[in-house]
Amino acid sequence: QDITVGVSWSNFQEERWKTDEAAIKAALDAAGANYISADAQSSSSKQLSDVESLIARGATALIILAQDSSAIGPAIDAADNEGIPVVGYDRLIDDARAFYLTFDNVEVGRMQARAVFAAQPKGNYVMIKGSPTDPNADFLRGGQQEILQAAVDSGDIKIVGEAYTDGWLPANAQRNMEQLLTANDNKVDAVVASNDGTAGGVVAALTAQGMEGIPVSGQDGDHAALNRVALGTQTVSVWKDARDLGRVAGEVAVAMAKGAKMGDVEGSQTWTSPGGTELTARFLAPVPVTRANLNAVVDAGWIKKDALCAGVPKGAVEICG
Amino acid sequence: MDTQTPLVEMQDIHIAFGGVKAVDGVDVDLYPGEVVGLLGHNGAGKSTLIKTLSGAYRRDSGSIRINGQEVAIENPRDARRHNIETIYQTLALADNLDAASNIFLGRELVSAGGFLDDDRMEAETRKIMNRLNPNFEKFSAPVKALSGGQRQSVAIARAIYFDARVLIMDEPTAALGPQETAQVAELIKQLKSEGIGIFLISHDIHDVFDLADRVSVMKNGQLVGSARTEDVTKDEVLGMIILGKCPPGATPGPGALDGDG
Amino acid sequence: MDTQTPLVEMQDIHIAFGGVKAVDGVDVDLYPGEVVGLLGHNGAGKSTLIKTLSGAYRRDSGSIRINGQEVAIENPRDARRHNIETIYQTLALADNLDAASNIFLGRELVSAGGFLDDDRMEAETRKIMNRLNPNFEKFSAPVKALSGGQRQSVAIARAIYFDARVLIMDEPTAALGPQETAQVAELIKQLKSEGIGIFLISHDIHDVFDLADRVSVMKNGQLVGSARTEDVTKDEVLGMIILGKCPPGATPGPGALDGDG
Amino acid sequence: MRDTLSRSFRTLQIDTRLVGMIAALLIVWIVFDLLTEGRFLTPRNLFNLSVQTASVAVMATGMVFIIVTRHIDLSVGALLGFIGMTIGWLQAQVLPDLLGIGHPAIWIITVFVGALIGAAVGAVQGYIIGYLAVPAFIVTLGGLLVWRGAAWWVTSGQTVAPLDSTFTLLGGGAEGTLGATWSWLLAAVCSLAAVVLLFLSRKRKSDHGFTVKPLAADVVLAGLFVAVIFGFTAVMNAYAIPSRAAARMFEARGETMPEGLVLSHGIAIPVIIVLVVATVMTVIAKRTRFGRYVFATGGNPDAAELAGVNTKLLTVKVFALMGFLTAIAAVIASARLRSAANDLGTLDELRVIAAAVIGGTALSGGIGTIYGAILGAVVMQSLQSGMAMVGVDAPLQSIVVGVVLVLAVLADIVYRRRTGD
Amino acid sequence: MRDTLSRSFRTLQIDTRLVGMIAALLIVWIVFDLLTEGRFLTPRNLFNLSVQTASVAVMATGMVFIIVTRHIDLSVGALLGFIGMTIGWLQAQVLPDLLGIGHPAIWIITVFVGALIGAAVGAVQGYIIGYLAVPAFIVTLGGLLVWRGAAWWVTSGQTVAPLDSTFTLLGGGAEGTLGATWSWLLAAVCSLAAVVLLFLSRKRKSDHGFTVKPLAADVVLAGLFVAVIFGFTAVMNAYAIPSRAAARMFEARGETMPEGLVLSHGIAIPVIIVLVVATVMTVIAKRTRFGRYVFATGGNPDAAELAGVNTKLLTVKVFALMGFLTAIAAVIASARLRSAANDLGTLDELRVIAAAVIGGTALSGGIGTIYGAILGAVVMQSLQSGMAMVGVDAPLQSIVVGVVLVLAVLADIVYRRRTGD
Ligand SMILES: Nc1ncnc2c1ncn2[C@@H]1O[C@H](COP(=O)(O)OP(=O)(O)OP(=O)(O)O)[C@@H](O)[C@H]1O
Ligand SMILES: Nc1ncnc2c1ncn2[C@@H]1O[C@H](COP(=O)(O)OP(=O)(O)OP(=O)(O)O)[C@@H](O)[C@H]1O
Ligand SMILES: O[C@@H]1[C@@H](O)[C@H](O)OC[C@H]1O
Ligand SMILES: [Mg+2]
Ligand SMILES: [Mg+2]
Repeated sequence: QDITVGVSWSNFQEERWKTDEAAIKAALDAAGANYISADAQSSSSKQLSDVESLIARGATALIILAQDSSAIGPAIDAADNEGIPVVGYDRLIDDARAFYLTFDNVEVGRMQARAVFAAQPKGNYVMIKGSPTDPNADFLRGGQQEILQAAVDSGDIKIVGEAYTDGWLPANAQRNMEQLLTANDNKVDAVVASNDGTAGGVVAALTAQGMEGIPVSGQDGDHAALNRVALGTQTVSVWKDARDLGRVAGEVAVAMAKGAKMGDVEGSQTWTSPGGTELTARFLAPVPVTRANLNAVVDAGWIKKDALCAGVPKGAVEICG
Repeated sequence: MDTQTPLVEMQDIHIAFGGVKAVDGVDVDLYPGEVVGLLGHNGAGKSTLIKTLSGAYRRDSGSIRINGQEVAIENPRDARRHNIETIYQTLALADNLDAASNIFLGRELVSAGGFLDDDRMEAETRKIMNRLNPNFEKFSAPVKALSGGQRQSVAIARAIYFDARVLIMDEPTAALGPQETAQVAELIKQLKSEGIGIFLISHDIHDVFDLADRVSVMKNGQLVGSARTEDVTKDEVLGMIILGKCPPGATPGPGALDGDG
Repeated sequence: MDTQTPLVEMQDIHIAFGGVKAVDGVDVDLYPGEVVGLLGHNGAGKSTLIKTLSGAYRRDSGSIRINGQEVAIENPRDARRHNIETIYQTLALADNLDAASNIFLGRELVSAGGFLDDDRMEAETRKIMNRLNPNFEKFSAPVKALSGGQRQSVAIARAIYFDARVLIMDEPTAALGPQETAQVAELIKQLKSEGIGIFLISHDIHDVFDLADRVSVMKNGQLVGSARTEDVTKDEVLGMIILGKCPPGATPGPGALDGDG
Repeated sequence: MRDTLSRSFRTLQIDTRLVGMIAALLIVWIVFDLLTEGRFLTPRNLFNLSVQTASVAVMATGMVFIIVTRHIDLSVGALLGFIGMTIGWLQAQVLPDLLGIGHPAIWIITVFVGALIGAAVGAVQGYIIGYLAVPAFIVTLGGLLVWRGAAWWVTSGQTVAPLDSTFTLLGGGAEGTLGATWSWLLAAVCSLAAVVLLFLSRKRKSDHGFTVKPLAADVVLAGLFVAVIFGFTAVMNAYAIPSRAAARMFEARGETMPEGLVLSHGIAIPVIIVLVVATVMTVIAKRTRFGRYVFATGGNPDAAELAGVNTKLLTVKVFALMGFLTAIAAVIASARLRSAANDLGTLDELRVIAAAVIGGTALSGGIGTIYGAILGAVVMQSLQSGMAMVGVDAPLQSIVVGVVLVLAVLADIVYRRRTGD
Repeated sequence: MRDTLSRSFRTLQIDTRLVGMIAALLIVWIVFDLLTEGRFLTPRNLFNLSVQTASVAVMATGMVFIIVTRHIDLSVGALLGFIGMTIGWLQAQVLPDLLGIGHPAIWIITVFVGALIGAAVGAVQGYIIGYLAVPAFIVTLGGLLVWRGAAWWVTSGQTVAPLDSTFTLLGGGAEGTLGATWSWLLAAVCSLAAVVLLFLSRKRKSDHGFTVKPLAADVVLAGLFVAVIFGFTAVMNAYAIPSRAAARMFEARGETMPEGLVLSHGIAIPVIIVLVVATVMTVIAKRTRFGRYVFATGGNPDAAELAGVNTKLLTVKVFALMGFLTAIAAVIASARLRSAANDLGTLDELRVIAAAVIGGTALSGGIGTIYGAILGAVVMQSLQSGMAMVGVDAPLQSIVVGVVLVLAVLADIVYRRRTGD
């Protein structure tokens, strides 16, 4: 029988999801399954409508990138009513009926802090958080705090400023950074920024003060950010190789559509969510990309060498020559 | 007539717009069944004065008495409560509504359940418009589709339908044709005979002499004087309007040219 | 006069608003130095007719000739290009601008660099207003702070300042005081003597007889008839307006009551 | 042909604009049905559509009054978010502690408090607009910022879930519907009411001696009403509840589902709410003083004031009503999602305004209808759902919606110009 | 005291509204300075503020014309995003392939193309508004949806960076400033121009025989102008370029920085752009036919049309101008971020409208000033930056901005009522 996998995206406006989509499509093609999708444009209500419509269009398995993990319940019900298996993609769906496939966001936060902390174990830290309306922003911030807590307690690290970034907008991150620099007379030694877009705003603010080069974190492996890593203006971009995630998601969805049990999925484990739900999950390892391992992104074909190395002086980074 | 309590007494009315004294200490009064013509050059303050009575403007100072009782007129609703009806120079109709809705605006007829009774309002409108302007036929069109004069008929109908005790007419016939003007004159005489007091603002001095019992003339926001129409000539009144010269037949006000000036 | 080419010939003008035939096949003409009075009941179609000449409305059909040449008048700019100036019944002033800006609107005086020369415009305005309304003083206030009559003076000033060949006046004195009205009458006579053709719409039949050489009377969008004022009496014209009855001294139009009807 | 049509419309005294809008909607539906190979016009999708439209439709009826009085309300989306968060927090974190989880009064208290907040916030905004004369655009733009910020503060950004189980019925879904029997009953009652009202009005007019349209016309009209009502009900009843969901419903009651039983969805509760709101709002607009004053004020605010309408107070009332309806919409939206997130209602202000305007409400004031706004909401939602179904990319979706919005209003303007309205 | 003050203002013929706005701004500044222990009113922060304001300020001047003609433009933020993406893509991915990386013509071509797109898009929107009579609210709401969607399409959502290095100078930053010497020179030229213009106008008035204000008054006014210009320049020059940034600048030129040298920032290039735009727009508003027609049309569109103004074409021009200014703002915004993302400019439409309205532009049309809009932008930005500095959370920031917006307009309304304007 025909397999149709419906994918409900939370928001396609951001850079990374196009890659996820290509990977899912490739995996489905390989399995001879159809791909249908919908984009909720950052609205949990629209996402519910989207899922209803994907089901109406004959999806036999669903992959859901939840806009809001707590608000996705009715969509899972709708799928469950029709006996359609669900893969929770990237963001947690706190429901045992969904298979959880992700890079752990708290872990991403930890990796960001770890890389920055390694480069700058002492001094004044600024925390540039994500959008106040995105629950992920607080997960990330939580992971960051775990790593820094000991150093904060010992007084090695002082968090001298902290700001949410409305809508994850780089321009807002830039303004917040400028103001925090002014407020601290530039006495800032490291910045933990929660994604690559905000890191871009932070670096622009630092550059105006001649402070580019102090440790700055990010995530997503945005091309502009990886270029900054090569240039030395950003320390780390936690790279969630969307192609792996997408490929695995496609494979799992097809398997489940064919009737496989969640527990039979390769690499799956039982995991208890922060909310106390027992989930069947599979975690992929995010890769913190720093100057030391930039070849990983090129080798993986994630970014072309000339895009990565644009403007990088000779001899600065190995891979750029 | 003078021994009666006046229907309306306006005393020492002042109103200014950001520095400009539009009305500057004016006294006028009006008795039941009387028509008082308000005259004056353009910008003399006539419209502004009567708007303080109709509630459209709030006066800065001065007092208004109705039947000898001091009243507070803060808004058009207060004026209506004292049965003061006004036909504004600018008509003031809701362009998107039909004639009936405009006539009954603010005083709609309702059925038992408290819901609007549009059918009855239309029926009443047909009656009254028939009397005022027999040519009028556009009952279900919004009034924006009416000509200037048709609109004026609607505005007049609105003011007289409800039992007014005081009627203010600010150039009611300016846009009307000769037939309609004659009808309005007829109407004024009839309302007068029913004991209603009327303030009539008009630039047509012939009309005013035909209809008014007394005239009050304003100049630059002040009263030049008041007179019974039988005590003065048209030319004397013209002199009051243009030169501010108060003739012997009139009671001079603070705006009168004093002495030989 | 009849042997001359007319300044304006409007032929078989039609215009309807979503079904309502406001003007329905009207012919009128105007010679240099002539005043033609347009009369008719409220809603007869007078304002609508002249708006097709001033470019405010686009006619549905019919032709307009200026000096014998057929012209296309699609908008107010076209009319101005033919030196047709209009004083609208609703005045049409930009309330937030001062008198000078309104008078020169669309035809501003500019300095060498192409920039507005506000000072010269104000100076000119002072001159012309002095002639029209000597009491006028509010030169730097926005016109919304003016009284009805003051605004009318500004509208008149605007129409006559630029060398008009055809002047359309839609009830120009409706809001004016006696003195101002007299001044406008003076003005009309003077403009006439300068060879300007004037369409005068007014409800004041006395005024019209004083000023107009001919009258054209409309009823329900059609022409009842046209006549030289010397050939008809006021009562006959009133009959045309009210009953649509064309007297012997007038040339009947399609809107005339025919036969004994 | 065209002439015969328009003549018969005139005889029936049917609003040709309404007919045009319905025709446009049908075209949109048919196009999507072709593009989705017959999946769009299924009972299931139409049911979904009806529920998806509900929240915006409720607000759009209030927006008609706002726009008719020459105002605008940019704050409804943010206010929906704030009210959604507040009532979510109330029923999930406050009331269960006081009353016990699942207490039957929870949903009532919640809805009541929500409505109160909505009306109060609306009244405050209306006061600033009406009495302090600050333009509505500014006040509600400020409101947008304030209430979106406030929505975050209720729980410091945390999404509230799960909501009270009775409350969530108000959002539709398999359990939140009338089922077949009650749906038929409702259809019968509505049909009867429509026919009776039609003929009562006919009688009243002829009693006053006005000319009435031919009896046949009224009979045809009544037939049309009844057909539409029953047709809609039939479609909703044709959508069966999936067997697993039905089984769950029986389980919840401690019964087991009889083998082979097929339950119908019937009309969803949010749709009933929309119908009630639409009816009440239409009566207010057409048959009450308040409604008349709303339209008079929209036509000429000064004239209305001089005619004795307290336009300031009216503004307060109109905005309070809008706030109240926003609260109802917040109930529907959060109940449907069974959770409340602080970004609930983001951009809804634009959807609601678009619905009202596509439905023929003129931004210049004085003109607008309730049924138009609801049809407008259905059109917008059909476009969005249809494009999602066809799989149009989101950026392209937003482009299409933008273009359609402009085209819809343009069509309306051309129509009005033609008919000289 | 109050009387003496207002009397001396009257003698100087100074706009008391302007004085009020400046006073409000100073209060905001002083409060933040106290809250940040003197860090707000430092040359550094004032420099930041001036650059942060630039993009919104440029658009706000165009929005004044839009609002004065009784329209609104909700599309500017999205259009900024679209133009930003397009010019980013052009200079980072197209032109380098054609001309070679770092070619000096890249930034010129880029800006030119951006301006062209902006003006063209604006003109199209203006055409639909002016000639097809669709309300601006609808057309630009549609535009918002369309251009935000289009911004995504340019690079399928990829952020473009790095941008051309000459281009990024237009965004300010350590290199994108005039430096001390040029700043002083500019100040001198501006002062001279202001004084000359003041006395020329005086002469023209007295030539016409109008009464002019006392000579002393004009002298004081001229002194004030010069003091403000030089004061501003001195503050900008007092902000030294951080030594590392200065060293980098020398490095780039292949030199090494002399020991102990302190370079000044001086006036930033985006600020110069704002000054040029403001001057040109003020001249347009006050001294050209186009500007006069904009205000006349705002005061009474019918009257303007009857007076021979082609109001339809005027609408096209006003929107094309807005589009052009949006392009300039897009250049500043993307150059400042040194990258272009498809979400650039999100919500800027609200900031821009708020700036214009806080600056005294009346939504009812016919009233507004360019300097007011720029002051409004500075007030808004001061609030946002100040709160970011104090560490106020984003949700609370949005609440404060919302409240201030309403209060500012309320104050303006009360002021106008007092003075009878
Ligand atoms: N709303 C207003 N704002 C400012 N000034 C006003 C306002 N209304 C009237 N004025 C001024 O007040 C004065 C009196 O105006 P008003 O309209 O009462 O005159 P009027 O006697 O009715 O004149 P007209 O015969 O022309 O109608 C005028 O100088 C006018 O400029
Ligand atoms: N914009 C419009 N839309 C619809 N109908 C209109 C419009 N303007 C005028 N009419 C109708 O056209 C007819 C002629 O109106 P018009 O204003 O030309 O009359 P008029 O002769 O100038 O009357 P008055 O003496 O009252 O000014 C009237 O029946 C009026 O209802
Ligand atoms: O990857 C990030 C995602 O986790 C967050 O939710 O939204 C911003 C993205 O950058
Ligand atoms: Mg008056
Ligand atoms: Mg007329």
